[in-house]
Amino acid sequence: MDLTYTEEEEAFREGLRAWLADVLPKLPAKPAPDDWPGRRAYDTAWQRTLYDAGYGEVHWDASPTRRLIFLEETEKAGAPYVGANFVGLLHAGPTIASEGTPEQRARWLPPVLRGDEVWCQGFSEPDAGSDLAALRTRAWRDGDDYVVSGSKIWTSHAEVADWCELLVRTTPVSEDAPKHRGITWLAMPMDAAGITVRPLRTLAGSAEFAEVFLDEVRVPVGNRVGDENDGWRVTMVTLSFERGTAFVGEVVACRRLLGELAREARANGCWDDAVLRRRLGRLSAEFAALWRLTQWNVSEARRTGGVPGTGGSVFKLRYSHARQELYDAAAEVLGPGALDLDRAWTLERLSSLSYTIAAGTSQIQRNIVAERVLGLPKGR
Amino acid sequence: MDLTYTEEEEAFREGLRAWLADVLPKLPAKPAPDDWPGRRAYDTAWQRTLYDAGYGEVHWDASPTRRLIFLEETEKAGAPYVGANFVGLLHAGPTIASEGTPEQRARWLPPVLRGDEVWCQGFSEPDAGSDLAALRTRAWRDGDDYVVSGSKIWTSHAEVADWCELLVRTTPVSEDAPKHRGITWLAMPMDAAGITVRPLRTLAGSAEFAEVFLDEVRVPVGNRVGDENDGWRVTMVTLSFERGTAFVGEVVACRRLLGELAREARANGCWDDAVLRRRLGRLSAEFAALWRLTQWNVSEARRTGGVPGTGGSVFKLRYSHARQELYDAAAEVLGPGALDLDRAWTLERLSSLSYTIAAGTSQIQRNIVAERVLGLPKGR
Amino acid sequence: MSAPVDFQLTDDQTVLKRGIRDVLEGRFGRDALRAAVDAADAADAADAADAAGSVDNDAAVDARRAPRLDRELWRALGDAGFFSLCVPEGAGGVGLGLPEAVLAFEEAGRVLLPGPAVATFLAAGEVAGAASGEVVVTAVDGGLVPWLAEADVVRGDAAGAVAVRSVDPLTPLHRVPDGPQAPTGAAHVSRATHASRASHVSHASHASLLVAAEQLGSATRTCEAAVQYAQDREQFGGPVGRFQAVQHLCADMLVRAELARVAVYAAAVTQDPLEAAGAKLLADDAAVRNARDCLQAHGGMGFTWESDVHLHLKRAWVRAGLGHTAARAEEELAAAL
Amino acid sequence: MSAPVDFQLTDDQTVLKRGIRDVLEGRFGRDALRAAVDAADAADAADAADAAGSVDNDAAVDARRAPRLDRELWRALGDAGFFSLCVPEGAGGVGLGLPEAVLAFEEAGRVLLPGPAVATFLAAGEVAGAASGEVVVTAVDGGLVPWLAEADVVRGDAAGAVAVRSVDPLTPLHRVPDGPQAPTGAAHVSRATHASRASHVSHASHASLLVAAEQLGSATRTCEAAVQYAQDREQFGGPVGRFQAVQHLCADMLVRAELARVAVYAAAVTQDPLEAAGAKLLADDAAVRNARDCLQAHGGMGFTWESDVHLHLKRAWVRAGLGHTAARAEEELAAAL
Repeated sequence: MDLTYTEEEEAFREGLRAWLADVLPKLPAKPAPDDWPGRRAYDTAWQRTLYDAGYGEVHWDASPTRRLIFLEETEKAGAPYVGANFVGLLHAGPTIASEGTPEQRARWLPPVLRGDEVWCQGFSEPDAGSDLAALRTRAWRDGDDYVVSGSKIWTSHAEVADWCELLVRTTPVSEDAPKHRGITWLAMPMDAAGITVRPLRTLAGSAEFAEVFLDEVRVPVGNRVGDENDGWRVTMVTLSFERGTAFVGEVVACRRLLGELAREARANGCWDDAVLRRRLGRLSAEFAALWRLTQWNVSEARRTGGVPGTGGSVFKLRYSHARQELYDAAAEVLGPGALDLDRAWTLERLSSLSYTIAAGTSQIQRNIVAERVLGLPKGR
Repeated sequence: MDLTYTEEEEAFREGLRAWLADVLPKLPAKPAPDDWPGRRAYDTAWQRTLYDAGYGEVHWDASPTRRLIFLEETEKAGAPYVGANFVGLLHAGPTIASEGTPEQRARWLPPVLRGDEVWCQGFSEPDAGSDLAALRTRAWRDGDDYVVSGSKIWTSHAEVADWCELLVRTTPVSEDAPKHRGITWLAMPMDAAGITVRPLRTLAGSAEFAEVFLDEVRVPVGNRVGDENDGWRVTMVTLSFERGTAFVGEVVACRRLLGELAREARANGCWDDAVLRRRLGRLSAEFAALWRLTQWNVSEARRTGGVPGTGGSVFKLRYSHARQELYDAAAEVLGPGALDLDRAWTLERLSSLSYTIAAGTSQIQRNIVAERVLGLPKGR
Repeated sequence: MSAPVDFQLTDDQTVLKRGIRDVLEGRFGRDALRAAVDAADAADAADAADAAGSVDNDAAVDARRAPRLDRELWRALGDAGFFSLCVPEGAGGVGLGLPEAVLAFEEAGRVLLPGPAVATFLAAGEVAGAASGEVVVTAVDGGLVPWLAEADVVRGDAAGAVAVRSVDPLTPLHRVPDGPQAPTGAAHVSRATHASRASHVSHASHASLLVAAEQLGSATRTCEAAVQYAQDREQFGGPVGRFQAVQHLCADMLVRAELARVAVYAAAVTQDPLEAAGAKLLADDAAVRNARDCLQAHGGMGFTWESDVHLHLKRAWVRAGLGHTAARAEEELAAAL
Repeated sequence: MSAPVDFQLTDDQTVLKRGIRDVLEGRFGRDALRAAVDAADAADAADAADAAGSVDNDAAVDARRAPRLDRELWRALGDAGFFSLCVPEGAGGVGLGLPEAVLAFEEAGRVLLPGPAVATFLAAGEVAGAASGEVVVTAVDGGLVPWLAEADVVRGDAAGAVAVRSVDPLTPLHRVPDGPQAPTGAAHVSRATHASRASHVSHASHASLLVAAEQLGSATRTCEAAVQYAQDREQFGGPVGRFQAVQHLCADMLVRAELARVAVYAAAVTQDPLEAAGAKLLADDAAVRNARDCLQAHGGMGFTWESDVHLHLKRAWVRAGLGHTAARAEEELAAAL
């Protein structure tokens, strides 16, 4: 067990810090939350800046420790988030890198790294949430194209994306073809005819997501990654990636938020409330441990040579609840201020309500832990 | 909604209080916990005293409010518990009263009321806990007898009981005879040949329960209550009775315990700990509400003219957890004293560990609430 | 022979509760609720546009267009006797008691009725016009004032109150900066009649209890909504309500709601301030946690603006800050042990 | 190229952990555990008989026959290098670090090893004979002294200590009445060498961490036991482990244990006192709550004396009172925010 960094890693960290200190003050003002073209431009410009400085590929770096350092330092320095580049860098990109042909990798990966192209994700459907494999969006072959009809939901950046990593059903569910078979992974150009994007407003009042309606959209067969009907396996590569390192920055952020909360509590007098103070102390232990769990999972993933496995479910289960508890504690510290949408905490608290639902509800995560990690019999 | 008592009820309460004040000081010393004959003698003598004073039938009183007052006042006055008379008065007795023939009622009920005979319960089996209907103890007809072989577990007072209300399987489980059918209710004399009682020690170190082994025990057919193979229905009468008013005294006891705990906390200084103080305050609200829920359920039962229904599951779910939380809070108040078996709290805390398990685990209770009260589809 | 303790709704109470539900659902059903949310939303958007175009000063913030109170609905409730339920018949009221009041407020909480109903109800018989719904009364409560801009009468000292962008789209809020955290409806009574000290205590206690009744209504509603969704929503080849995880979530919601119910009803019958504090504690818990669990049961669908779950959660948060907070209730209950 | 951050057990550590598990399971497997419980039980029964036959005085209470420490086991552990794991090789020890120590204590917690192992371990190199297991060392800790009657050396001021009938049959306890609640292994060192102040702090922190490691071992074991039982126990026509309610109980147990694991391991690597306090907090929680959930998963069977679940729960309760209590850990962590 080793938590010290090598000289190389420390050098990487120092270089990154110096670079961030130089480049962050020069960034333009952040665009408004509902200015989607502005957000795309801001986020892709940041990715281009990273690329030019040699950090463009850091999410795909062979060294998970460097990824960890990158996420830690950028969060601490207040650098922009991955934003509109999220799907390209952390979902579609890794999938194409792992499962695509050399031609596909050459076509799609460099524009993602340079911040030239933005991807969105078309997985969830209104009737296939937790049960993703029950998706119904159909695709049938017509010459060199797939023709796709159906609808997708919870698609971020759909308004400004160039590509959509799309899961479609190419073989209807039957006795011979259970639902996990018969799914195919396609890269759909978002400017194709027949695509309608409708913003989806969340309880936080914002339109972070969209619904995407597909009416006989033509996608070239060459845009398929992996074999026809093998899309579930292809997708799983992406999903376990998502549950692995995707939260590193967020744990760092939570530890920062906890510090801010303690400062606010000391300032407004509620630090004298032992109930609250001890609650913050406990959360501090939780997030410290979650940070260690991230390092543990990353170290394990490197050892097994692959993407993080089921350890991600353990992490996500605890993290999502701990972060909600953090905002509940924040509400106690803020008192009536917790009802004020002009306090950033309030909007973040609302957003945090999705943490135990999105990317697999806590109930689904517990099933995964019970069956895949603990080896309990298939649930009923 | 009315929480005032009638003049009659108040008169009953006053009379009971006066009688308790007179009779309780004259009681002999309590026997040691492992002195089973002594406990039987003490408990049955108390029932005889109640009987002679006209309170013997109070548990079967048509007025649930009088039952409530009786349980409240006896608990407050520190009167003996129902003890060895529990099964006779609250399980087997009501079952026989409801389902027995006139001859059976005449034979078995008066000795219970007079404290002459003690009953125990032979329901649970090592392999049929939560799934009670899966019981395997077999009985087959031989002339005018049933011949019974098998084993029972969690039987209180088995060493000193005269009778055992026994559930046996008279028809093997099959396609035509699902497990809930084929069960029969028998009154087994505990002095019959072939019965072996082995004390069962609990984690609290005491032997409150026993295992009962049955090796070709002969039980007259006339001891059957209800029809052959109809024992499950017969039993359900008893079980819903158990979940209804059985906890009245315990809620009163918890409110007394909470007061004692507050006194101890004030004396030992930990009342200054806001975390603990507020925890006790919350528990006070919980037990006050549980007391009201008891009154609500009893009032409802009287209105519907029957035994308490599924409201008992709601009560038991919250009560069993709240009582465990009470002992957890007590452990905080006692500090190192919580590790001392000479403090009564410690043994009670250990006993309370069974509350979320015995008479239907919390998991089973939630299933009952979900399916029978909320109407959710049969679980899987 | 007189009646034994009967802690159940009387037939009259059942009829009353049903009648109030009919009035509320008729006047403020789901369509009206969503229309009110849309209107509040449009006002908020207009404010945001204003704010973007102006320097940030207090006057601008104060000018924020809050959701409009539906005066017609308010008068209709007055006509139905909602506000005058506990006003003596001799004074033109319905002449019923606190138990009937909690049943009415339970129904109000169920439909997420907007407006300072508790303050107006408690002012009926003291503030002219409150009973009929002509005059809208609000109160300073724990540093917050709901519906300040819309109210005709404000009880308590709202001097220096600053508008807050409220998390609940249907409850505009002002904060009274650094003021003493006066209990609801108590202390300084301005633009209204003065009342005795004992009346203040019972005002405060009744206010907490009526807010608790609203929380109870909301907790019951979100429990029902979760059960309904669990029956309708199909995943993995059948309704999600057949999964134990969902079943147990719903069962725990029912337990919370039922415990809050008996606490609220009993406190209304006994009028014991401690029972009222306990009822508020349990009802806050039930409303907030049931809304959370309801959202969880709904999965992604509960996270959308179009779902009503978040409206219940946000209102429950606001109500938890009115009357007895959890800390205050716990301390009062502990002190009495 | 040097190795990157590798927060996983090294091959050597895996071998060491496996080796310690083999020694412990060989020397103190389930049969030995139950034999020790039976022996303690018989002693307790004899005490009870004595007490019944005598007037109740302190001398009688003090004379209670505590469970005997298995000196042979203790020496065998000494021979295996258990107590001298962190003693420098030059001083005759194994020369390993705190990370290896927490692995060893995790295994000790797993098998419910009786005896003041933490105090003896921390005394190795300071108290002659401790490293070899010849001399048994205990310490006054938060008003409690485990194994006082059996220990050869007591660290801290145990004057006036009174025997307690311990809830854990395998941990005899004395209480030091009204004494200052000295942190483990610190402050007054009697019958032993004195150490520097800095060493006291790290002693206290290390003691908490090693107790936390024991809690981790217990939490892991009870999680495994619950899973095993859920696979074996059949109800309603199949293993109960196929029910979501049981699955989710077990999943939450694993999450607690794994969070405690990384906290304990990381604190051992960094030797940061705050991380040690946090590790104790999470490990206490994991051990106590996993034992409770394990009992729940076992149903009635877990409530019997014959089941080992209660031994884990009782020991977890004792350990939660040693070293950092939850309140102390939370306050220290909060103060550092």
